[in-house]
Amino acid sequence: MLDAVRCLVARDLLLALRRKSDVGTALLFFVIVASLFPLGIGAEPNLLRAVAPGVIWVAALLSSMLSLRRMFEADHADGTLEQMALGAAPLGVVVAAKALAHWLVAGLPLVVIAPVLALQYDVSPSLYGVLALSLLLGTPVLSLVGGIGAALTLGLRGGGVLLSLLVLPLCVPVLIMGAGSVEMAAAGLGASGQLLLLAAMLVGAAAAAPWAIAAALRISLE
Amino acid sequence: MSARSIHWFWYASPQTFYPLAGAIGRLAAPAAAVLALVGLYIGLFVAPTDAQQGEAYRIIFIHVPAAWMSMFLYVVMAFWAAIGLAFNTRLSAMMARALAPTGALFTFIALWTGSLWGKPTWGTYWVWDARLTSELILLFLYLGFMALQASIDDTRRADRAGALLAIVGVVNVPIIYYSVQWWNTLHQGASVSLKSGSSMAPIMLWGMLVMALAFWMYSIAVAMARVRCIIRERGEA
Amino acid sequence: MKPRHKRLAAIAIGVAALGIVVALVLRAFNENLVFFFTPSQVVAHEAPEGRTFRIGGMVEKGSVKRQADGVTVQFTVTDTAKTLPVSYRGPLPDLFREGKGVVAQGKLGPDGVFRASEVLAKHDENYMPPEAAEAVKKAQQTAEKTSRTLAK
Amino acid sequence: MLEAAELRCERGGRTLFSGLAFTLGSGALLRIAGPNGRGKTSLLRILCGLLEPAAGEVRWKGAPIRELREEFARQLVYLGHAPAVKDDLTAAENLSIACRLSGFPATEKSIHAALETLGVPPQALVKKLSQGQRRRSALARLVLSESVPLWLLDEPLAALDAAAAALVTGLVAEHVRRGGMAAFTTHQEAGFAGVPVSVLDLDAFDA
Repeated sequence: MLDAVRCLVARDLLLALRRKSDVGTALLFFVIVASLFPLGIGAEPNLLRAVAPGVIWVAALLSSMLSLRRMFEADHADGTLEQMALGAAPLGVVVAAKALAHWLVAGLPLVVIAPVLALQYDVSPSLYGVLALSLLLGTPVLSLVGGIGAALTLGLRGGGVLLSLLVLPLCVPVLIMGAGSVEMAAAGLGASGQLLLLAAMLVGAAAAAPWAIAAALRISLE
Repeated sequence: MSARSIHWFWYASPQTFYPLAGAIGRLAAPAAAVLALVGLYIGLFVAPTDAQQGEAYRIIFIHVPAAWMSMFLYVVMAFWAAIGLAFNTRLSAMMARALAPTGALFTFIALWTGSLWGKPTWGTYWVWDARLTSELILLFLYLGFMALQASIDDTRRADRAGALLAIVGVVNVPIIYYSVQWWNTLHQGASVSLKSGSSMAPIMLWGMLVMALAFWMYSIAVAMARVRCIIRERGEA
Repeated sequence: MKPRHKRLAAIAIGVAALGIVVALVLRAFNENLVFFFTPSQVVAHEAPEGRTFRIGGMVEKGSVKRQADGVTVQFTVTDTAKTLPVSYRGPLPDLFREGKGVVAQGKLGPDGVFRASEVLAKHDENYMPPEAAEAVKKAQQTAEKTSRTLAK
Repeated sequence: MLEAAELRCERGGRTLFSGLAFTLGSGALLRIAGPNGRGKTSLLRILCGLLEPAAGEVRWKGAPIRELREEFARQLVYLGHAPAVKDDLTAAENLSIACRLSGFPATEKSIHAALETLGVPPQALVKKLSQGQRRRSALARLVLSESVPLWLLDEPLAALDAAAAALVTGLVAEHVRRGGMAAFTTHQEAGFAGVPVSVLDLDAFDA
């Protein structure tokens, strides 16, 4: 069972490595969206500092939406998804591995690059830690919850927009807590309350989402 | 299979449920109209002015029952969806599909009347506090459910995919309900609760309960009409 | 693994996850997660200084004073333990009353006065006709008097 | 032993077949026949558990496959319409991953041997291969699946030249002679080196 997880994660990372443009696009999207805000709302430093957590979090959310569709679509098109459903490992474990791989490819780079964007927004360096930690806890939840939407909209016409419509409302609590933690820290208050809630969401999503993704995939594969 | 169990599942089949749905609808629709008239009469003419809020409070006769129904209908919808998914019964999936638009309507009414109420009493149409935000998410969940079902051509897949989404979305309902207790929100607490009873004058409470009953009847009537349409659409009448 | 063992493992994971989630949520609720701060928290320097935040509490009775310019209002917000002076320029909501709930957004000035940019009235969940409200007030006053008498 | 009991299949509101029943014992080879759109692929997908039948059930050694799930999946090889190979991986990588996921890790040497048997260059990226070679690289799995009792093959001979088709029929015949079982769909008649083929005509179960 663990071998299947290792195998799938390694496979998806290898595929991402051979198709760097896919990974690059999502990351570039994140950077560009976050860079558009100062142009749109003006470069007043106080204003930028105030909106930075929200903007970076929204950009991260949109960027991981963008890459969600790829989680199962390609495997579905070439038939490998059926083989995974007929593999030796339970489908729940398989999709957990897929979500992990998605996060490693689409979520982790956002965590790494977020402090650079924070720099553009003149955010105090003392907040980089909280920002990165909140993204580290929050982005896996986006991959897990998003996986449910990706599985439900598999192969549908206009699935991309529908996927966002289904997943974004479910991700609102993550956004609120993620951006909230940075704001609390910026205000000099403890961010631990929000971070604990993010951790709770992560544990809950890690336990429940693979089951739901597997059920959704079975429905979509029929 | 014993005779009893056959009888029990008799109405689980769309063909046999179709006439029953018609009969229920014919009873519920006039009941809804009568109750709504009575409720509005109590609310607008009989119930006294509120000590704090004056006349503005009268919107509770629409707002509170609509908000109750918005959450309740979601739970009912998710319940039918789960039954359909677990036992593969076609009728339950149709019920879930029939309830969604009504639920979305009540969610919208709750948000809309709430903002009309918020302006004179709180001083703002909208604040991003936990109760209001989570109710807005509920509206998005209803819309997502309907959009997902509309975009899948195969009815079986549409029913099952929608069911899964409805079940996942159920986590939001307790968040809405308890948000006013968990956070310091601007929204006031519940006026009516099972534990501590009601903190309203009896006639106001009566008006609200009659309106709630009217909304129930309306939901039943509309759901039955819609489920009949779905049964015919799928050629199972 | 046999199906029975698998089911047991799944239940065990589910229960463990639920336990962790509940523990984390309970801990989180002991931290700051608030829509507004109470005057006690502000006085104890728990609220952010130099930034916009919200305060909530009751408008203290007899504290509302209108300045000579006619638009600036000063009042005190209390949570019965501590009080906080607030000043605000602008129209107040209808339900703004002495002795009633209020939520104000603004910044804390260096003089310890909260400069509100927005004032919202937070009403409670009680609905009753004016006569009943009067009766309740009287009953409360009687009860207070009685308790004061007893305290003496 | 694979057992199909009173299967009914509905797709898009239309009943494709109903009351379909058969058993597939050790050493049996079954050809599922019928014109396009009659439900050959759907039947194979029901047999491997990807598709839930509208009525009836499939049993493996007496137990319903719905309950066995991956226990059952470990006992079967299913090759569908799509070749199930990734364009950005080499043929050898694809095969190695497929074997690991189905719970039978294969050595590098045996993987290369299997691919060479079918005439596929192991180190070539799949996107550089022709359609026929892609199909062959998918079928190479059969060489490494001797120990898997049940083979379910959807159009295994499609897009293959005569030599490759002969190779595949040879593999299937050998598997059946060893005591394995196989079910496949195909349009063209094919000989299996003397192994008797029973035919399941879906037209007979027309609803």
